[in-house]
Amino acid sequence: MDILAPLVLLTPLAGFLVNALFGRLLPRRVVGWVGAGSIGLAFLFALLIFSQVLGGQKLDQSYFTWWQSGDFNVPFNLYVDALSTLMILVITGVGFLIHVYSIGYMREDSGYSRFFAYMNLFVFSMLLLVLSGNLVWLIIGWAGVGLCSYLLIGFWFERTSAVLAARKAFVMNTIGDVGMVFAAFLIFLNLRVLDFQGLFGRVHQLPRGGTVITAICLLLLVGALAKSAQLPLQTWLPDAMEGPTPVSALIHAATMVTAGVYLVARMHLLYDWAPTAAATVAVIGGVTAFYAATIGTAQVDIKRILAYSTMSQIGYMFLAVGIGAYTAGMFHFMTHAFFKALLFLAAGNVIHAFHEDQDIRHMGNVRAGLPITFWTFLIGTLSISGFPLFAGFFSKDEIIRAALSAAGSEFWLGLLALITAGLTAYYMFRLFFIAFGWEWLAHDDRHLHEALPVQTIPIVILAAGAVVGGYIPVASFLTPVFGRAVEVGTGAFIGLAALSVWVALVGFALAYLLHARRPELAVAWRTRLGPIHTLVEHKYYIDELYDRVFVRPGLALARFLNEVVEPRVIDGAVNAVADFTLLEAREFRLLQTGRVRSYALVTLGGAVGVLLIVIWYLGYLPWRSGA
Amino acid sequence: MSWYTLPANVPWLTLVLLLPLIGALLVALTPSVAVRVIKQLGILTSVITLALVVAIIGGFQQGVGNLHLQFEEGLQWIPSLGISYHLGIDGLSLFLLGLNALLFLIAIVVTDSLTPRLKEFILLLLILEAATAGILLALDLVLFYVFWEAMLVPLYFLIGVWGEGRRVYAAFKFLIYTVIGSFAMLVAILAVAGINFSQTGQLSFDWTVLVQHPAAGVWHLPAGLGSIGIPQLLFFGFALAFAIKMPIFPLHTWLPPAYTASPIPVVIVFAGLVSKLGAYGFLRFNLSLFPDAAHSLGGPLAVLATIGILYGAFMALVQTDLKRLVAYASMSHLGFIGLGIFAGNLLGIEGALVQMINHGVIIAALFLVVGMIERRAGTRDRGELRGLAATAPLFAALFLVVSLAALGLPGLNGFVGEFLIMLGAWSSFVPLAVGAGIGVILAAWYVLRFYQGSTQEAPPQPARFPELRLADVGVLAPLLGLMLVIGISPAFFPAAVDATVKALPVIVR
Amino acid sequence: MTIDLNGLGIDYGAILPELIVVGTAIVVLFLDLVVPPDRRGWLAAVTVVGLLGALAASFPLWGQNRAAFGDTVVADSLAAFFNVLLIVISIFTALISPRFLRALELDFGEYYILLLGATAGMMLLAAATSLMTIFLGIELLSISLYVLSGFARTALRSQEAALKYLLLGGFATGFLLYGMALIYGATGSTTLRAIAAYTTAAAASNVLLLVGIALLSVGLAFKVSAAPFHMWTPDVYEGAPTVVTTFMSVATKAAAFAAIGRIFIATFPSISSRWYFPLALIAIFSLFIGNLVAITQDNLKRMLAYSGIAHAGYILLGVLPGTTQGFTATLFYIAAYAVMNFGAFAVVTAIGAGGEQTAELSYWRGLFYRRPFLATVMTIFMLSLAGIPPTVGFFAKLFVFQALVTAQIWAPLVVAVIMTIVSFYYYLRVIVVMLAQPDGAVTESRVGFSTSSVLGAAAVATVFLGLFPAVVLDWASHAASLHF
Amino acid sequence: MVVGFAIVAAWELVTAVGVVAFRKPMYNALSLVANMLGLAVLFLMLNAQFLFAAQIIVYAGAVMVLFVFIIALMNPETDISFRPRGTEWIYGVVFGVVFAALLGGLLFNRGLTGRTGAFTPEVIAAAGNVQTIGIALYTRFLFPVEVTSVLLLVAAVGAVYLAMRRIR
Amino acid sequence: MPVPAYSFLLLSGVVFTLGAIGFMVRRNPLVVFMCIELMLNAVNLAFAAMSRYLNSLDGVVFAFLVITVAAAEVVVGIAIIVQVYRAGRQMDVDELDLMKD
Repeated sequence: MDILAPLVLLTPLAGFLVNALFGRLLPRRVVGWVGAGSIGLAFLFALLIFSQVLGGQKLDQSYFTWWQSGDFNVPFNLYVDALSTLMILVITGVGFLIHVYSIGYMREDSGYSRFFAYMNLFVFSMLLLVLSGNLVWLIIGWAGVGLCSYLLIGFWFERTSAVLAARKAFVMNTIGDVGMVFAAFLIFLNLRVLDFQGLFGRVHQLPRGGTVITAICLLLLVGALAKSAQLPLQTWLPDAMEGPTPVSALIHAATMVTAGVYLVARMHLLYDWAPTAAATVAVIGGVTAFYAATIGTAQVDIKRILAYSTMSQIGYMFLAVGIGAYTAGMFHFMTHAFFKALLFLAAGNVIHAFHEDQDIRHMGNVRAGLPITFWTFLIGTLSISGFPLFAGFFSKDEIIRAALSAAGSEFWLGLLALITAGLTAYYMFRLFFIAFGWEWLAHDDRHLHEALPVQTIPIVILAAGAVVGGYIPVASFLTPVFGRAVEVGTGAFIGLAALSVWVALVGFALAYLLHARRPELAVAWRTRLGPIHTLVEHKYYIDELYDRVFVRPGLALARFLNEVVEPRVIDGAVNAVADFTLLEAREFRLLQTGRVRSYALVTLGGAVGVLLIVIWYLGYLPWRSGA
Repeated sequence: MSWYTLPANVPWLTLVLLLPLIGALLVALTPSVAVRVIKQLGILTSVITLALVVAIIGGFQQGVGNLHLQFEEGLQWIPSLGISYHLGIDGLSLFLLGLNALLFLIAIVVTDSLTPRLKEFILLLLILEAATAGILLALDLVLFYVFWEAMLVPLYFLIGVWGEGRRVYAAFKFLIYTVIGSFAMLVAILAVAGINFSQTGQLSFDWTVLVQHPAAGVWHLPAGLGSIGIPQLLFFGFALAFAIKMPIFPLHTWLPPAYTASPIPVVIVFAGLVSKLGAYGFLRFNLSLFPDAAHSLGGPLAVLATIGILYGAFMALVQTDLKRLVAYASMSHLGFIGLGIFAGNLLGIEGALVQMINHGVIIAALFLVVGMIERRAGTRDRGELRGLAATAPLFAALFLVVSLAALGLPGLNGFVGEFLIMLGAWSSFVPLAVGAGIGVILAAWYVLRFYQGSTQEAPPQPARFPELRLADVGVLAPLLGLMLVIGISPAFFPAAVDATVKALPVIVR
Repeated sequence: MTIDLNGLGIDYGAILPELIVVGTAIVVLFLDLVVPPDRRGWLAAVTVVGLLGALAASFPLWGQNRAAFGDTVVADSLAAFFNVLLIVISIFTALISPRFLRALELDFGEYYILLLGATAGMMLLAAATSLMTIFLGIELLSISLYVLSGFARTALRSQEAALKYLLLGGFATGFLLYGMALIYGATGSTTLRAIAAYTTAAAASNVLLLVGIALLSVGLAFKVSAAPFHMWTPDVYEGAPTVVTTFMSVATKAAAFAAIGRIFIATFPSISSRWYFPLALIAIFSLFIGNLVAITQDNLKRMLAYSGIAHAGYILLGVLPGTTQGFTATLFYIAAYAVMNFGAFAVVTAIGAGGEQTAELSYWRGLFYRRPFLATVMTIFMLSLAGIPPTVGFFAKLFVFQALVTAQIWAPLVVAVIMTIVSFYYYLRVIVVMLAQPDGAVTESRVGFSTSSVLGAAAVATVFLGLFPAVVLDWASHAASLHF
Repeated sequence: MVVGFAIVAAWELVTAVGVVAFRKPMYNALSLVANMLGLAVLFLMLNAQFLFAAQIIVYAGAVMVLFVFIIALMNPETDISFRPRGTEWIYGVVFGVVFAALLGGLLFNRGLTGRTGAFTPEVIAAAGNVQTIGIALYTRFLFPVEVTSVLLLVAAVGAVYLAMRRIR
Repeated sequence: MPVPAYSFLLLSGVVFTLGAIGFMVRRNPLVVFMCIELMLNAVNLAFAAMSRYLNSLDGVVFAFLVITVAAAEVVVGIAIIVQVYRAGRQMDVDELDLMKD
């Protein structure tokens, strides 16, 4: 296993190197298969690791030293347990499918090799993130995925909008990175360790719920929020949809954005030790879930809707890990990876079919043109909406149940989650009915074509996952990490399940009524709740708020410094001294009149001065007694 | 590194000083029309020097020698005043010496053969290399001062003669600033020796001697104006020189004009190396000779350094001239170095040390990039540059790596230094570390504005920004290599400097 | 009555160098009658030979302490030090003179006679230990220099310089003499030894003595052109033939400082508290005025004149502590100043073989490309004057500053430091001008062999002493140990 | 004695003022002569016959005659106005007065503190004034006198060079 | 009753100052030169008086030297003045300001 773990890492890296260095020389198909193949290989290694982990093995192996001075000793070590295994399986597995899909999806693009290089680099960083055995290397992977997300969002760098979106994503992620770095500082300065083993061993030296541990957890949370696009650092994710659709599927749905969840789960010992921080996680998760869902109801860009739903689903996961239901959180992470990747890829097909038009109102009649896409998308929708027996049903239910079954504030979060479930069903089916509607829409002259098999096959596989994923016994697999999940009585189980199903049905019914059956009602309603609707449509104006509060003042300050402080104040003082010197020089110069008599005058003056000093010494002057 | 041991009876460090001078002599003897010969001579000299320095670094052994100094050479110079020719190298100067050799090689390589009066240009560069090497090697305060001043002259001419724009103004401003500082240092040097003389009865300017008896005492101002600690006073004398050279806010206003006026080869060594010499001086003298003062005055200086980080970052945000932008970026980075130094603890100082190397590498690379842009696009104005990546993807890729290193992306070298520095700062003064963190975020902002603004978005039609030639890549390659190596596996660094830094009086106290 | 010549210390060996110099002057005087006008270069040769003889005769004086002629003159290390210095300067001057004089059609034998006379006066001044001999030495060198300044008889500027120098010199001599008179009245004797013996700490309140010292210092400060008694310097330096300026700008200062050392440090140590303050003020004034006004100069000769005023201030700083260490620094500084300033003026001379306007800075544009050798050595001298290592000028300043620090004299030190910073401006300005792109080619005559060798020697010395100052420093410290 | 001194002193002051104040250079010269003669008288009072002689011969005799000749030679009646341009002269007078005041104030009522020597008037009278001086000049002060000779030589050379018209 | 020494000193001082003032007031170089002579005379007076009151010969000798030197100086000085006169027909020191700042 101490060989396998590096292999998992190195194969994508190799793919990256090949594509980055020689990609422009290689034929396209080679590039594509190198990119996808390296991930596939990694997936195989991951499976091997999985088998060994099932056998109860773990790994904490140090490979080389990163920095060693005093007791600050940071090695490069890999840490493999059930949690990281689950992560690498999903990353490589889903990642492989998406790579394969990309072979078809990106075939037209000029930056073909660049794309695969970035994607492989991303997978490498992501694996590094989840395999790293200490905080420093976790941060390195953390920043690596941020970088790749930046690169891929700005993949079409000739689009200004893409460039800006990429910059936004990077800066916000940097905020998160800094937070994590600070958390690492606090950990090291208080526990003198940075690797997980030592950390988990010493956590309990800190006072439970004390300031330090809470601060650590909150700072880590900052990182998690930035990466997972949770309130208040969520604004970059919708813009991130500027990237190619496979990117949205892999990075901004399945894997990277869930890194925050992974972080909290990985650090669960710390969060267990800091209840306040954990509660914060839960609250943020719940609120974000609801917040994003509401926005989702009012968007018309298909990818943005999916983005908000991602945000919302991750909110669920945060809620889960926040209330200590780590297994549930990771479970939902897995299923979400399946159906969200599915949804995005399917959406990608549709977008292609509609010539890069992403407005759902311009779409329709997909079933005729893209049958596979249509049915798989439907599966994904059902799964995310939590319809019984679909994957999403189980995972989401577990979270809601955990929340509701807990006493105190979590209960209200549970209710919120329940309502969100309804909203989810509503906006997903709204999307479905409008975009994939039965009846022909405005322009009927279009001949839609189904995507290539290389694109559809991965979707089908994912669809299978979205259906059966719910039956995978993740909980028991993760038990060595999180211990037993709380068992609930069958009665409660049935009751809550029924409840959530009903909620989902309500959402579905509403969507059907407003967007399939009687669209005019939708118009009427929109006008009725005009202000609320605009508020939601504009994402609660949070982007504008940040722009006004942070960006513009920052630039204004910079300009002020550049145009006033530097030249006038600081340099002004310096120049003033110089000018004064020159002035003095000119004045002294005036003495030199060229006339002998004035020279003699000065000389005599000097003599007088010297005599005065003598007199001063002799004490004839009042202000000094003779010495 | 102690991969091997070099024969002891060879004056290695003197060779490091002499080689560039010999090269300069040869250049001086070549007729100025033989341009290629002159340039090749320069390259040859700096290559040999680099090889020698690498050999020395390889032969350096961790924690060996009196005060961990190795390759020591001592000769009487002015016996009656206790001034001696004393060279030595330890963890503080080891890698800077390597950086010195590397950057001068790059500078000479990128020198355009069409430069007017190439002969004098190369000549001065080589002399400058000798002077900077001397600064790093000198262990006698007067000797150090001699090199410190000698460095000014070539720089002054390189800027004042071969510069662009308001070059004389810039050169003179730089000169006066520096001279103000260095004379303060001169007085302090004399006072240190004098105090040591009154304490021990031995008149000596030797660092190894002075570091044994840190100055103490209090100076009572006349007319009962209170009293000042003499160590603090001397500390200030040295600090002024080094703070101006670094520069530390608000003593930085010479920097933008000087960097902007300098030709690219000069600004590479100027920004890449000379600014670091100030930081080196802080470590070598302020923290060693006046540990107590370093503790009492470290705080204020650290505050200034942090202000410098943020100030430089904000200024860089709104510059349109790329050179100016990089100049302020450099100032911001140097703020980090200062912060690490004044944190005054092991990690902070080691972070500062490694960050010195990183900064040298990164800033040199950034200025190289600026030079390439200017040579190809004919302008340095950010407003006129768009979409260079469209026609020069390779250029964009390398530029990207440099930018990422500059904004301290984890996994590249910038992160290593900033991480350790902020960690050190955090354990000394938390708010400043937070300020530095904000600086990191701002860095991401302005670097991306710089990188994206110039390489991305739709290129002007027709896009005609030529792709890099192999030579350009060859020049950037070693820097990029260092960025990756130091970023991924910097363990060799503490392995070499740990003992020295641990032995610094400021840490021992 | 009988006259016994014993105990009068009649000892011609002690003044052998001076005698040789004077003898050479007389020889030249007679040769001048026979040498054909176009062969006057020979006179220079003879002068140099004679001076070399004097140089040889000076070395034996090293390490001795021979008071001669009733304590009016002494042969000791200090005298030897200055003999060597002055003779070398004078040899160099003689070497660079012929070309210049021929260019200005001034090559008359009297030049060398007066040069030797001035040299003799300076050597005498350096060896003088009595008010009389000091006065006579000053007069001897002054009168020679009056004439030399006006040596270009047809050039009005030269004449004006001579007249200004003469009148103001006489004026200053008046003060000098009055001071001597008062000192004599206060102590009853004119030999420094007796005065020193008579001056105890109690003399600190002796009015006559103090006033005498005050007026005496006025006279001496005038000779070293220290502010505010410097007014004559710029005009005379500018007007006098450049080669003469070259000579007097360094030699006069050096000799006068020898006298200053003997008077203040050797004779009046017991009342140093009395002369410290005025001298400090004079030094500070010189530093201020010299450095500041030099900034505004566009004529190189004037600029160097002001820089000379400033350097007088630096040299004076070394006297302030009144210690051997301080005076050592002074002596080293004088030597350094002699080398570098002579070099600087010699370059002006070499250029000036063309005509008058050549001292205008604008004329020096792009000199590096017209006359690389001259420009290079000029650069070295400028850097040295500015005090940038590795040149002798740096160590000169370093030693002076160190003396001040050791003596804990802070205020003048601070002024000196600040003014040094100012000085960088005008010294480096010259270099930049020389490096600037030349506008229009100017045809130049070649530098003669003797001139270029002198310049080369000066430049090499400037750098060499900047690298290895120890030797000269030891000599200086040996020569500086004065006592009666 | 005192009376004599007072008279001569007054004479000195008057003539000195004359040197400064007369408009015509010739008058200045003549009053300088007068001043020098008065000084000679003072030398006599001070029992310095040798100086008396020297003063008369060298100064009043040679030097002033030279002055007068030169004036006559090149300065016809076209005289430069006495009052200089500018205001320096006022400061000059002021400074001068201050200087005189300081000097006077410092010197007033001060005895000579110097060690008195052996050459009392009696001794000198016994040996004869001029002899005493002469012997002193060629014994104790031999060296200064020799230097003076050199000085005269150089001065002569210089003066001749400047004065004679010669083209190479 | 003998004349006190300081009276001679005072007299010499005043004459000296008068000479100095003259130097700054007059413009004819010859007259200025005379003023210098006046100052030297004052010095001589001081020397003579002192040597008288101190019973030592140095003063007298010194005065003698001063006289001699002054004579020499006058010769040179007058030569220069004549030369200036020839070169520039200038008998006014104020007109001699070719060189100034």
